[in-house]
Amino acid sequence: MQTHAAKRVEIIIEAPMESRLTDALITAGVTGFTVLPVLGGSGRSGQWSREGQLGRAGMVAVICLIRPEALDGLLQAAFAVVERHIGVVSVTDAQVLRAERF
Amino acid sequence: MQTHAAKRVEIIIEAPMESRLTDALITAGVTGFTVLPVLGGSGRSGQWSREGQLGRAGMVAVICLIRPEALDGLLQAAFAVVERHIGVVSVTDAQVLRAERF
Amino acid sequence: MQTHAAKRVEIIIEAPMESRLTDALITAGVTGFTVLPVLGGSGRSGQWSREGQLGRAGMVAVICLIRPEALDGLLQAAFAVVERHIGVVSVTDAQVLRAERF
Amino acid sequence: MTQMLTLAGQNLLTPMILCFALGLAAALARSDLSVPEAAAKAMSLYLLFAIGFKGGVAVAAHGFDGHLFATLIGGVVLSFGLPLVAYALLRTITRLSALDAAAVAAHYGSISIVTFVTATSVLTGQGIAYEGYMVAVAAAMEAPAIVSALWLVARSGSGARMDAKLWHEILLNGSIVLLVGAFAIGLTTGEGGMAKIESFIVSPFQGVLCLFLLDMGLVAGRGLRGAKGVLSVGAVAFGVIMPVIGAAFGCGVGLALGLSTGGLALLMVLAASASYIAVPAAMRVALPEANPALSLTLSLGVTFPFNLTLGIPTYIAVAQAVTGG
Amino acid sequence: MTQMLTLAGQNLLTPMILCFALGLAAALARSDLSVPEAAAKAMSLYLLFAIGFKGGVAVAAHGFDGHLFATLIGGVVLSFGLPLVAYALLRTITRLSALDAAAVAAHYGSISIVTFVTATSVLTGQGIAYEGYMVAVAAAMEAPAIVSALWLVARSGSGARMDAKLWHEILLNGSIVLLVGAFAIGLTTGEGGMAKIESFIVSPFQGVLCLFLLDMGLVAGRGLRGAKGVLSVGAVAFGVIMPVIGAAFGCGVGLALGLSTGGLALLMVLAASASYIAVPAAMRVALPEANPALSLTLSLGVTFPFNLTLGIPTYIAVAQAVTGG
Amino acid sequence: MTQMLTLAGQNLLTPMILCFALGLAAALARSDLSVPEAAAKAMSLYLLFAIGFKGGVAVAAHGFDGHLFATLIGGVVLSFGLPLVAYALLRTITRLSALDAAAVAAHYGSISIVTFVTATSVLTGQGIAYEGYMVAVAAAMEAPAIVSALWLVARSGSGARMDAKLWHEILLNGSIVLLVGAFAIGLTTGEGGMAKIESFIVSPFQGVLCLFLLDMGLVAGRGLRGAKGVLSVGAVAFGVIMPVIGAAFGCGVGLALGLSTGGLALLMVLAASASYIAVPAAMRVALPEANPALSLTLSLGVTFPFNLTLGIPTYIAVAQAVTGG
Ligand SMILES: Nc1ncnc2c1ncn2[C@@H]1O[C@H](COP(=O)(O)O)[C@@H](O)[C@H]1O
Ligand SMILES: Nc1ncnc2c1ncn2[C@@H]1O[C@H](COP(=O)(O)O)[C@@H](O)[C@H]1O
Ligand SMILES: Nc1ncnc2c1ncn2[C@@H]1O[C@H](COP(=O)(O)O)[C@@H](O)[C@H]1O
Ligand code: NA
Ligand code: NA
Ligand code: NA
Repeated sequence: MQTHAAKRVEIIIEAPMESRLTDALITAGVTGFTVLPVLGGSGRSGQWSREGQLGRAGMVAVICLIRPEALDGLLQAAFAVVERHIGVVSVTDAQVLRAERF
Repeated sequence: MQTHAAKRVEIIIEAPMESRLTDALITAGVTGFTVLPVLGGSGRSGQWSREGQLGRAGMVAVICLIRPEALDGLLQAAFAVVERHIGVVSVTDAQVLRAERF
Repeated sequence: MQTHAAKRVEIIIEAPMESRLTDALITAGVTGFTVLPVLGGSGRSGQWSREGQLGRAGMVAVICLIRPEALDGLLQAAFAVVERHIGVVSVTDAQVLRAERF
Repeated sequence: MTQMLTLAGQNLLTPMILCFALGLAAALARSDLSVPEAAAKAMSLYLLFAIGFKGGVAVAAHGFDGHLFATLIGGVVLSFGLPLVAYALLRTITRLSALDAAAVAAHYGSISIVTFVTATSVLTGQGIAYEGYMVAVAAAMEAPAIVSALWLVARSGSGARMDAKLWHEILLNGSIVLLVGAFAIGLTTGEGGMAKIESFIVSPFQGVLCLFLLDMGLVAGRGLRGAKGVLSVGAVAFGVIMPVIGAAFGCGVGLALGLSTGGLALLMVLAASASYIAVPAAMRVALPEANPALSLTLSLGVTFPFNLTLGIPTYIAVAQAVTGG
Repeated sequence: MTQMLTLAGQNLLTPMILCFALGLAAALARSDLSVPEAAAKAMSLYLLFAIGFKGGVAVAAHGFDGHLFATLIGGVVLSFGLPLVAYALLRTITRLSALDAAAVAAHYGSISIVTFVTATSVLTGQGIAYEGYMVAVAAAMEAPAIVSALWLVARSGSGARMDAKLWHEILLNGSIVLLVGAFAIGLTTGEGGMAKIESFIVSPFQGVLCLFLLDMGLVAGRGLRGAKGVLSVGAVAFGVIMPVIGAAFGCGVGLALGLSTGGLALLMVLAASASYIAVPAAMRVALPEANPALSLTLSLGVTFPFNLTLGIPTYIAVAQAVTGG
Repeated sequence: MTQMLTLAGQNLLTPMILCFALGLAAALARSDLSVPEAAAKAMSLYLLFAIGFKGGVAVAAHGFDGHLFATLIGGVVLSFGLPLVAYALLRTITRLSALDAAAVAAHYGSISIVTFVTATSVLTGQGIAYEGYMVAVAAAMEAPAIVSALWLVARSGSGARMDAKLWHEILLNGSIVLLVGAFAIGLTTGEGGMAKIESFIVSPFQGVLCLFLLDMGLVAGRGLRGAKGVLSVGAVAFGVIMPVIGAAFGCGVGLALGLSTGGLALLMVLAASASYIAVPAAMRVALPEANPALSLTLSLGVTFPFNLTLGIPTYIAVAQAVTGG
């Protein structure tokens, strides 16, 4: 089937920063994203788990499929938000169906 | 370690369509898939969140690792289901361990 | 923006094996990983769903971004754990921001 | 009229309504107050189980009074018929496409079980009895509206996806199965069964309903916030007029069936209320091109609060007036 | 016999059993009725806490009557021994591999706390007293069966993974810790503690159990649906015969220990029931090549409903007959 | 002193404290016992709603006694002031950076609603009355501490991110909105509202608190386990000294305000307790470079258990001594 080149950006970020990140993405012209829950993890700041936690604890994963030419704008917007925060940003090459949607 | 070329297909689709999609995948000969929960997201049809929702609201992410030659069959099957629905389908090149399992 | 080559490893594994896997990853020198919940799935051992389950039933997805040169060590460590178990291990090429963190 | 307003006033100042208002206000003010999805679903399971079980026990106590089947049929007829009325009204006072109008119409032919539960709670508070089998009627009214809506769409030429799998999903959706199942369990075990689980399903009922309505308020508020521009003035007007029309039809059918005061009020409530669980899921499958935010915002953001505050006391007052009860 | 059937009949028509049946039927009919994972876990925490606490308070009230330790040892011996019986039976009447047979055997040597909880509920309903420390016995019987099963596997030459980490996980698994911890808390705080939280852990108990059994029914039904072809006739026969054998062993041990009627019935129930929480997780780690669907479907889909419906009333009747209680 | 120890002893042997201890022990022993996130959040919604509602009903019953606003202001002053004290203490007895010290100080100026709830429970158990509006004071004391901490950071030259969005999040965070909203609902519906939902929010309250404290113990234990090396001796000392200092300030302010014995004890508890919900989230946004594990482990792993066991009975005893109540 006909597919189109795209970039898949995955941003793992602290839950209290989620809305700041998605607001920044929208401002940067991103047309869509999906937020996945995260159960736990480990990094330089130690190991953590969502279990039994209260409040906006923990992290979330934001996934964003975009046209390759929009990547740099997105990364800049994302970086401005995550810069001082823990979390990871990764980019993979992808192909998408229905490119008219992006 | 020895790895084998594969495709990683990620389909983000409305929860009420999940079983239709997975049925179609199985019919198309897909041997395995994994369903991840989705917390929320944003797209052309607006922003949404799973919190406090009832019923089969929201979306899920279906991940499918397959042999490269099986990609087209899978995409066709998936497309027939998602065609008229909101959601995104993306494909990434991947390497898998234990190809005998796919 | 400046990005750095990395590998994104995704390991879908039975929940009771999660801590064994993450312990093995840490022993193998992995500096970070993220655990995502899984709702259900299908494979050679049948279809399953998390709904209504008790105990450490079901599976989880462990995502690990690492430097390319660390891949083989990670895969060996992961393989030792998943070898006799159901589950899938896949690797994708990725780019990450802030490589100093890995 | 004064009496109605007093009733409305009383009704507005209950913990239940105020909890809904709190949720609505919190969501509109963009507070991060939220009820976990699992907790909301658990509460809805509890409410469905409790209301179904109580209905069954009531029928076991008073026996089938012959009206059960007639009322079931009356309810089904309402559910089939109301979407046609709703559709005609929508096409008249809004600019919705045939597709969107049909999707909305399906929601209004079907019912909102939480509105029903709240109404039973108000009736109990006022000491007005009602037929225990009304929960079975509620279950029977969930699905037929979907058929009418799809027929409207088919007639207007667009393609709706209606397959056996969807039928199966609609008829055996979780709410219906639990409601009818709990009714059957209550019917079978009767007062003896009730004695065993009364302190679980009766005493904390209103309190759980409060927290559940808090969540409904939050969901409705989030919907309204996101729906800027989705709802036209005509659509909002529909959301307030349609429940009144539905209640009027319900009143007519209920009178013809000879229901008690409480039963009549409940049938009006069922007819006046709009689905926001089963029908939305069915519409996503059958009419994916219809705008889901539209139906949900109308049913949960406009009609639900209208019924909760003004509707229920009005329908009860009318039922009392016409039955002389 | 007639008495047993009447008891079975009574038992079958309780809200609890009917809720299980509703869940089973809904899942087999492919309804989308479901209980969120978090709600199911929350209910199991509640039930474990309540049953453990009540047991502790009962022991605090009646004092240790010396039998506690003897009964604990009796339970442990049963848990060690029953897998050997189960294994022999499986290898005789089914074609399961040594590995699968051992994995299933581990489940049957261990216990199902929900079956236990349901049995205490039935006993309470019939006014039959039992030793409060039986919950401690239940906790003690969870793990030993795993050891026997792994020994069976080691003997047959396959490799089982049994390391310190797994020991730790088994002995400190959440259910055991909560059950024993709540027992200790009940023992320490006694009637005074009970007075504080009685309206939380006593009154709504049976109702929560109903919703929990609804979920058990759903899970069992989904398992059975997916298990087409997994279960041979021999395996199903095992799922019905083994609990009876287990109960017989439990009866023997309980009589030797001089338990009361209720205590004897509960030891039979523990011996007759099969684990579906702790043991499955342990087997996934220790015997990953064993088929998990097989054990779970047998224990939850066959033996659990058997015990719930026919088993419990039979064991109680037998306990009454042999103790003259 | 003896009396205080007896009180402490009584307090330690309640189901609530023992549940916390069980959770702590289970987590430290690496048991996999855990409470699902959704269940923990649902219980916290329940507790906030119940405590807020009860406070509102109490105020409705006794009327505003004029002290409400004075006490609110007293609480706000404490919340603004205590971080300065905490910061000075931290910089003296620990080697924390200015940033980390400010973040920890924010937690200690704010309050822990669970400590507050537990204290009301102990007071009720001892038959000591308190002002119903203390829940409003609790809500008012959540946020001001954050401002002081950010001012401390700004003064020390580091950059804190404080924007309108964060203000909004802090002032309208879910706990505050629910607590204040439930208070308002209780105030509006009064005894009539209470009668409707009493068996939901009063009877099971202490039991829910037990399970909630079990979860708090689990979370605290996991934190402590992961915090090896994070907590210095000085930090732990701070976690025990600071609540006593806070309580002393609370006592002074409360006496000046002329609070009742129970109200004084509660103001001491509020001043002595440290936040672990609202403030952590705010700090992650405003001071991302501060170590979150440090604050949370101190507040939940050291100060919370200290207050729960020794603190609350001491504060009550002191309040009784100084008010002669
Ligand atoms: N290399 C990595 N791969 C995947 N997730 C990571 C990685 N490093 C960090 N994370 C996630 O980001 C969180 C914070 O990381 P850190 O800032 O290193 O403490 C961790 O708890 C993980 O959930
Ligand atoms: N570009 C995208 N990247 C990631 N997820 C997307 C994207 N576009 C849409 N989605 C997801 O698909 C849902 C429906 O999208 P839409 O059909 O554009 O409204 C959104 O709510 C997102 O969860
Ligand atoms: N090809 C695949 N793509 C994605 N997930 C898979 C795949 N195969 C297996 N899985 C996941 O791994 C689980 C166990 O697989 P299996 O060992 O084949 O039974 C399944 O239930 C899925 O969640
Ligand atoms: Na209707
Ligand atoms: Na057993
Ligand atoms: Na404080």
